[in-house]
Amino acid sequence: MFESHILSWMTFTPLIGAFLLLLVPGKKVQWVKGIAAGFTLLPLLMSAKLFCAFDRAQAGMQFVERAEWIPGFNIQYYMGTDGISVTMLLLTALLSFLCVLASWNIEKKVKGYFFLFLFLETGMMGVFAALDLFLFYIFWEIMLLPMYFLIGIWGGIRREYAAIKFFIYTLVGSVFMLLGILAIYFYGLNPHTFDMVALAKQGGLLGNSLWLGLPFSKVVFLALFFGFAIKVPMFPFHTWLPDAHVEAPTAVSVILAGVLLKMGVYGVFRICYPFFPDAAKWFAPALAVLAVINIIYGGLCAMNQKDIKKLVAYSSVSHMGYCLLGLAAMTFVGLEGSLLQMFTHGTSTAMLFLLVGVIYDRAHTRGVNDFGGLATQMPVYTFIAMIAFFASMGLPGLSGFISEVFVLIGSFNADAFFLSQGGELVFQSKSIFMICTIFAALGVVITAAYLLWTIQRVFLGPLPEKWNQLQDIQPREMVTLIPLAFLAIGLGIYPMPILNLLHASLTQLTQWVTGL
Amino acid sequence: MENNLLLWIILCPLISSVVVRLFGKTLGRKAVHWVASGSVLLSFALAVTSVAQFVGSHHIQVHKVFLWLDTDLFQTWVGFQLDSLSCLMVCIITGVGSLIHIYSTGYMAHEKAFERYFAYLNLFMAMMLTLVLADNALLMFVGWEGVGLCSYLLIGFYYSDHQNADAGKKAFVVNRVGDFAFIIGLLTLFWTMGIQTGVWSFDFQDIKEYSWAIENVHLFGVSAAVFVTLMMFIGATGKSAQIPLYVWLPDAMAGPTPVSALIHAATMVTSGIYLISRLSFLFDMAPATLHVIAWIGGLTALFAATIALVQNDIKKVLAYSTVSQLGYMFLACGVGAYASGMFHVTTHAFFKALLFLAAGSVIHACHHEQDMRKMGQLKSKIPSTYKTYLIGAIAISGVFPFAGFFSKDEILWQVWNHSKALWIIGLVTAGMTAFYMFRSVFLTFWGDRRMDDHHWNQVHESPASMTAVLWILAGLSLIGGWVWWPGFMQLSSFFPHWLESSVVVHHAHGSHAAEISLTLISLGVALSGIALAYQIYVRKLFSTQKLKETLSFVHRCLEHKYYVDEAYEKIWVQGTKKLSQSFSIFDQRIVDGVVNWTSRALKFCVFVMGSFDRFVVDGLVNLSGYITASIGLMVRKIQNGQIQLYLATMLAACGVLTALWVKYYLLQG
Amino acid sequence: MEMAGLHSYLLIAAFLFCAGSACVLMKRNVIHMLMGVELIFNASALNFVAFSRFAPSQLDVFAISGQVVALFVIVLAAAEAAVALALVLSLFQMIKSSDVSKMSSLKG
Amino acid sequence: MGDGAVMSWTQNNVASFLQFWPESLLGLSSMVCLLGSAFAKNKKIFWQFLCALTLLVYGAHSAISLVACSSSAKVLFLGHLRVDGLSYLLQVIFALISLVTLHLSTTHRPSSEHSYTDELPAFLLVLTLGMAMMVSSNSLLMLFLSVEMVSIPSYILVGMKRSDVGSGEAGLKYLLFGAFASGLMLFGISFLFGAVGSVDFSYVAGFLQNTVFDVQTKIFLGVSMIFLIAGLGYKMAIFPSHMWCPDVYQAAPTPITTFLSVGPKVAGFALLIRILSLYVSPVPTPWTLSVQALLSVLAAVTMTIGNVGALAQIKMKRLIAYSSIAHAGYILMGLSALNLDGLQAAVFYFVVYFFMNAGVFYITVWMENHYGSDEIHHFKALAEHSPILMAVMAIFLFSLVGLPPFAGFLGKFYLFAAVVREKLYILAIIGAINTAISLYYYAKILKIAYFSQTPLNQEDQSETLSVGKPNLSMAVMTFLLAFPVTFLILKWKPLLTVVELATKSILF
Amino acid sequence: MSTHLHHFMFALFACSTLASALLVVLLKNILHAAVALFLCLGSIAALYILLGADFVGVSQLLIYAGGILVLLIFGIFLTSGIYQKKESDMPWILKGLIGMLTVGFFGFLAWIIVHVPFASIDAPYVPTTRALGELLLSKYLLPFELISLLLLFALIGAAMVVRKEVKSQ
Repeated sequence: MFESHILSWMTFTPLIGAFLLLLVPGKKVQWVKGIAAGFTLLPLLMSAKLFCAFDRAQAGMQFVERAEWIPGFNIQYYMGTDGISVTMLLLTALLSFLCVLASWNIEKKVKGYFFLFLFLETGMMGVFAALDLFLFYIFWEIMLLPMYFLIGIWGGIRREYAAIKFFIYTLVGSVFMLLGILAIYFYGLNPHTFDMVALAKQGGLLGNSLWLGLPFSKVVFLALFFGFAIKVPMFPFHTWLPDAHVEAPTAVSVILAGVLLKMGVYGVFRICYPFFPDAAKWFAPALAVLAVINIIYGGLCAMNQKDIKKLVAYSSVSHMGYCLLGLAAMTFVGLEGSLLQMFTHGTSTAMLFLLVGVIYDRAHTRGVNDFGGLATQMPVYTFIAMIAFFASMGLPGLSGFISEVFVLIGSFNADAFFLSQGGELVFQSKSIFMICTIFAALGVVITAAYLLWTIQRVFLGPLPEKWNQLQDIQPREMVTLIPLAFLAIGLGIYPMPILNLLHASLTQLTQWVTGL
Repeated sequence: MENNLLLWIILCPLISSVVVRLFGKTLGRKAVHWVASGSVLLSFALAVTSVAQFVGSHHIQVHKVFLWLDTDLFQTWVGFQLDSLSCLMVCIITGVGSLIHIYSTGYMAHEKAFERYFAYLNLFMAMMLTLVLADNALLMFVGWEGVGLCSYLLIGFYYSDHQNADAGKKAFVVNRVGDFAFIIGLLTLFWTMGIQTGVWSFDFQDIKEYSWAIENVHLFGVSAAVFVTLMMFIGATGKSAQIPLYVWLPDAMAGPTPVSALIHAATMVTSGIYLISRLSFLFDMAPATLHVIAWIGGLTALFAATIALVQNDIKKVLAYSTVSQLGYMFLACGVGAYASGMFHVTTHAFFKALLFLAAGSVIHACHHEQDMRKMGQLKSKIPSTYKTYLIGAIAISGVFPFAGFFSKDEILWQVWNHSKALWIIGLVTAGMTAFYMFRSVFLTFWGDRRMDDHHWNQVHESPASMTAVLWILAGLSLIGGWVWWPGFMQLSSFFPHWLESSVVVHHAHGSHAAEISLTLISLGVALSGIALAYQIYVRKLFSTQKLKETLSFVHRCLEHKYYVDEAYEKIWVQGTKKLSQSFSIFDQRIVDGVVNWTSRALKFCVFVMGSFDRFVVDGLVNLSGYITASIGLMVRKIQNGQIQLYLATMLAACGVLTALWVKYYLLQG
Repeated sequence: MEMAGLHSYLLIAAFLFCAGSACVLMKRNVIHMLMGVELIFNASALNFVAFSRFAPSQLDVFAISGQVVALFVIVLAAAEAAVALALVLSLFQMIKSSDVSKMSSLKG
Repeated sequence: MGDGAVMSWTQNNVASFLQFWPESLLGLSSMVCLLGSAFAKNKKIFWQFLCALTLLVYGAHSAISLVACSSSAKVLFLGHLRVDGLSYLLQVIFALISLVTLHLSTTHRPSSEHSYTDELPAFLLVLTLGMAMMVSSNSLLMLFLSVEMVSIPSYILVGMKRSDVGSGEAGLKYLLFGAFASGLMLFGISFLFGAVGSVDFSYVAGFLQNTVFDVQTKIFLGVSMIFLIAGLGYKMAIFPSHMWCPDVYQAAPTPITTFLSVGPKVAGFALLIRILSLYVSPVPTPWTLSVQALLSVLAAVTMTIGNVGALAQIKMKRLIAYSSIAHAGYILMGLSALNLDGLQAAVFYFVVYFFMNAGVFYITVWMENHYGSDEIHHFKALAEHSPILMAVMAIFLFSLVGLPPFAGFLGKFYLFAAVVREKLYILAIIGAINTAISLYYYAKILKIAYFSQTPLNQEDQSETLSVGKPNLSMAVMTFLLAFPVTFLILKWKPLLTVVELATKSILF
Repeated sequence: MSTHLHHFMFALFACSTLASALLVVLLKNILHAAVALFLCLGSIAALYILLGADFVGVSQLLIYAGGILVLLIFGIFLTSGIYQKKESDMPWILKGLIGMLTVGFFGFLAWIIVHVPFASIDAPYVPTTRALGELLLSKYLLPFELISLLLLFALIGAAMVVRKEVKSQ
């Protein structure tokens, strides 16, 4: 009973918690926090159960729940998970719990904060678990509302601007997505359906029909992709991200970078690619170029930032470029790297944001140049920060390395695949992927440069007078960081637990997409 | 042959590293010393055992620990292998490493952050061992980057000084540039080999077996073999401090001296040569690359040697000397003499470690004074250090029968067979090496006392833990070369035969007479270098001051290391920063600007709509008023009634809509 | 085209309509504008009556339905005029003008 | 014309009157209220009660009829009325919006100073009757008459606010605009009548759809349709007849604005649906496509004007005016699909729109009660004072944007679905962009309420302190309205069934 | 009525309708315009009678000319319109634009009207009063009832609007 509904439980437990919170008097801050922590811990425990019970050998959907919702439109309550989404569910559950802990020192409107936070978790879980396009879209949009308020109310100085920017950007993307979804519904399969699994199985939707002289499948692909690309965020739609990350409170930045960005890539995996393999192939070389721009451009922009949080935000732009490159490659290894990068970036960047939050709580500044020599004053903090920085840098032995190397291997191979496919591509270049990969690998150098420069300016050098009162990291903060640090190291050494989850589903997806 | 010890060779220092880092402060200094050094000694013991097993079984020792990466394309294990090449490296690393750990217990006796030091040093050992023991290129890359990380951490060990932190960063970033090329080379190899043979693997065994396939593939206008090896060589130049990526090594002297000895002299910097030797079969397929390697190596050797001539910091002299010696090794590799290169690696590990440690002992004695101009006459105060340093200097200068002689001579002999020009470069470098090494000996230990009394009285010989290590290394520097005698000596040479199983060994051809004469020439050059140094710095035959003035331009050039650092700073560092600034501005102004402009444009539309009266209607009114006035009619203040505007608009819109509709639809259909 | 035929009436109605529109759109006095509205209503009524005579339905019982509509139009026009005048007077008490151009307190 | 015919007509009329009792009740009750409020002023509460009771009875009857109604429509009064599911459904909405208006007028503090509230019950009843006639009118005469029946009392209501220049001015403007527009519509009707020769809808439809016209007649019919739509458009506030909307909404008493923003608009759309079903046959022909193109252009322009116009507004009612224009555009977008989906989507949207718009007005009235004006910056004080009600406001606003999980999303989803199904992608894209634009001004309200850091000004602060608890009945009503807006997503099947029932008898 | 007389009468009233309608637009003095409107409405009534709609024609005279117009003139008096000889004027450019708009509109309508081939039949003249009376009470009973209700509300409403102003003074 429980196991067959585990996804619903995971999704809606936080919501139950949220409404329970409403019953608690606002003055009882500890109760509020306790309930929030409890109701994010439950999904985490369930996700552990999910991790154990997940059948690694099965490619299809597991833990499927299906119920008629609106028969007229053939809308279903259809939840399920496969290798592609299960890792994201785990990540979401983990980060949500850690973020509640990280939000412990919120003082303003505590109840509202945690209410929205729990609400947000429901939205995120739902996105990863939904298998009905309609349901997916609803969860996708539901997330926006709490996010808007979380940034807007508990954010920094320019929070109004950041919140509305985030909101409008994502909404623009998602309305186009909605149109795409409707087009798929009406012209995808007969009888009309929102069933993502059935649509994916069918593949090659919309056939060769034209719209205004353009191939319709490509137009719909691009409409959907646009919605996802904004979320990723892909150059040139990324500018909401630095603002939103900088202004958002720490935990929200973590969720933004750790989970929300992944939804964009996840959407491409789940919807764009299997539904429109041909359009995907046609677009892939352009995507590769955009991905490389993301990597290089994000890295260089990060280098110039004076605000640590903004720097980390731009580094996310850069790192998500690897996800996109892996996607573009359309080879098994590339896709696997992309998925793994989603997970590893989720952990490493979450660490970075948490770390920035720790220092901001103490020093009330995030200027890179305001600091220096913290290694002397806060040795433990520095030690953990180093792990995060190096994991983010993709140092071998830490988690980021494996995903990046997978992406590079995958995309390096991709030219051959595309040449063998022939057909119509955006660029007719024989070695576009190889060149892209070379530039992407160059991104590793840039990443190292700006991260090391940051380390140097923040942690090394002489300690300024004004910081010699700074406290080292507290146990509560350690609790939020240590699990992530363990993941960063553990997955670098032994990534198979995650890779095993992906394997079967990804093999199937690759077959659908490439037809090989 | 399965051998579980291999993992433990690495795990010993790794576990110790973790333990020391996390619990070092609680354990206390003594315990940390014991744990850290003990673990490395244990590792050494295990290494020796494994080597013995290897020798005994004549089989490569392997240990597949667990499946690391598993995709549908390839599988990579965390696996280790011990063949003759790695035997050599492992012995050097654990052996020299143990010695340096022991030395460090004395050298770092007063360091506050001792646990950090030993943890990182241990971690370095683990990483270096991973590098040499890895049975596949990806795992090797883990070690490859790992040693870079440790190097970074240890160079910046005294991080509260910005310069040191800077040096660490520089080392890491420059290494990353090399790594970038390395990974590209690796990917190309992987991909080309896979496409050609269907074997998708990073395992060295597979690469060795199937890499023949890449020779005939063309990439970017050259053979894939050339491209791959070139990229890997660039990777090697990063790690092994060759032109153009050598700049980090001199700066890396910012770290504690034992670190310089271990990482920046004996082990890590030689991993480039290790890489080339490991893949020697590949490099053999790419003569063009070899050519490049030889010239880069030769030029680096000469170039660094010239810089070393004028350095006053004792560690800087050794650093440039290291760069120069590494150039020598690449020179050897470039002419196909991988084994000779490895031989030099071995001997160099002994004598350069010795030199660094002795220099460290000097510095330790002089209370962290590194400038040779402020030393002098120290031989009486610190005799052991002096003697061992002298042995090291003789060894590096290539004087028979010290270790350096054999390796250097072997290289020069191989080079002679390959290219005379390179041979001359090598020879000149050898002379310079002898000169500047003895310059440092004379400046430091001989001549006048240039130290004030107060300091002079505090100079003391280092503790036994340090001097003992020095003596052991001195011994090795003496006998280390006796495993590969010059061909004309007709003695059995153990070294090349040992390596034959894992490295391509080309035997030099040529008459004994030629070999003998060349040996004598090089010996002569070395001795004359020493003599020259003696004349200048002890006998004061000419004033160095005068020499400086006469050759002021050259001297300035050398003193500023040919301005390479400055140029790099200008071009790369500032260039990147400028680029990043302009990207950042582009991001704010253009990319984000488009969005903000759109919203502004929208707001402007709204504004226009909102003030439609003011601008359009009133404008029209004013315009008509103006015209009316100008034609002399009565001017009145005229106002507008909005409702009529609304209605007129409505009627007009109806008319226009109807007309358009009729035209485009009704008359069409 | 017959002189006193349907087309002529329709053209007269169209002219009335346009004249009424012009009146509404151009005149500043509200009452004058209302006169224009009356012209417009009359135009329509004339159309109805004309159609009911010249182009009656096949069902002859409805032959004069156009006239009925015209009657209703006339009555409605009366009702509207009454309300309009009431509003004009009420507003006149406040702004002392029946000039529509003075009525522009609502902007935004 | 024989006496027999007259006799049978009379019998038919008598029979119709028997089925017409709820409407008759409205009419009678409105007269009673009118006279009562004229002569027994101090019994205001009684007339309000009577009005509410009548509306409740009427609404309940319509609701029951809707659920119980058989598939076929009832034709009453010799074809003047055609009462079908759509009429019933919309009658329920009209009754509800009139009730809401009545309730708001009793709680609206600025209103209580004006005695228009005396006559409001009577006028509301007659307006409800008028709207009921609009949605079920089945002849050209009834079309015009019912529109006037809604217009004329509305002019009076808008203009009756004593000693307020704005109100009088708005009333007069509304009248002038309405008169001109109905003149235009009447002219169009006369053309249609001329082409067909009958006023009866069933006859008109049969004639239009079964006759093959030459081009000239087609143009003539086209002109009649455009005039009709343009004239009727002022009820719905669609381009090009939308311009009165901001002025009138702003100046009218807020309860009346509430009424105008839902009642006549929805009635106008219902009438538009009836008219379109006259002109357009279920089978797509070039003519149908051209009507589709026309409607698409109107929809696109309308929603763009509404959304862009709303961006710069600082007064809530003016903002809602523009927003209601935009929503008219969305509904028209759905209708322009000219298929059953679009029709159902539009009807679905009527219901949803009633709930969210009425909800927004409740909060606005509540704010006006406290701060005496409808400027948006007061929302900040409101959020401080009563966070829960402001949170409900957020729900309504998000629903207006069309964000899930609120009901507005479902409405918009169906609209877009209809459009996409008809492959009007460009229209859909314009709609999508408009949705994004609309977010900006709705979110601006929330931004002001929640995010702004500037402390409350003195005046607001003292107001906040002085004002006591919110009116209980208002709070209850607000939550009642918010409930379906929030939870419809969980199960909207029943509403969909109702909408299907309502649209079953309409053919496109 | 002979055809010629009919034609003559039509021409006469048509011309007077058009001319007086034009005068309503062109006259600046509102009272003069009211007189022109009276003429126009009367001519239209005559046209109605020519069209065989005797009852409508008479109603037109009674309600329009006798009722509405008087109402308007009262309005003019009450708003002191007679003292204000000329109303404030629109700039001539706007006037020109609106004029062009309306003339264009007329052209458009005329073009359409002229081109539509109406199936025109000439029905016999019959008295319509009785028929109309029967229709209003049978076929058009509902509209008849509704319009009476509407009139009631319009008149009482109008009275209320004005009354309040009187009271408030």
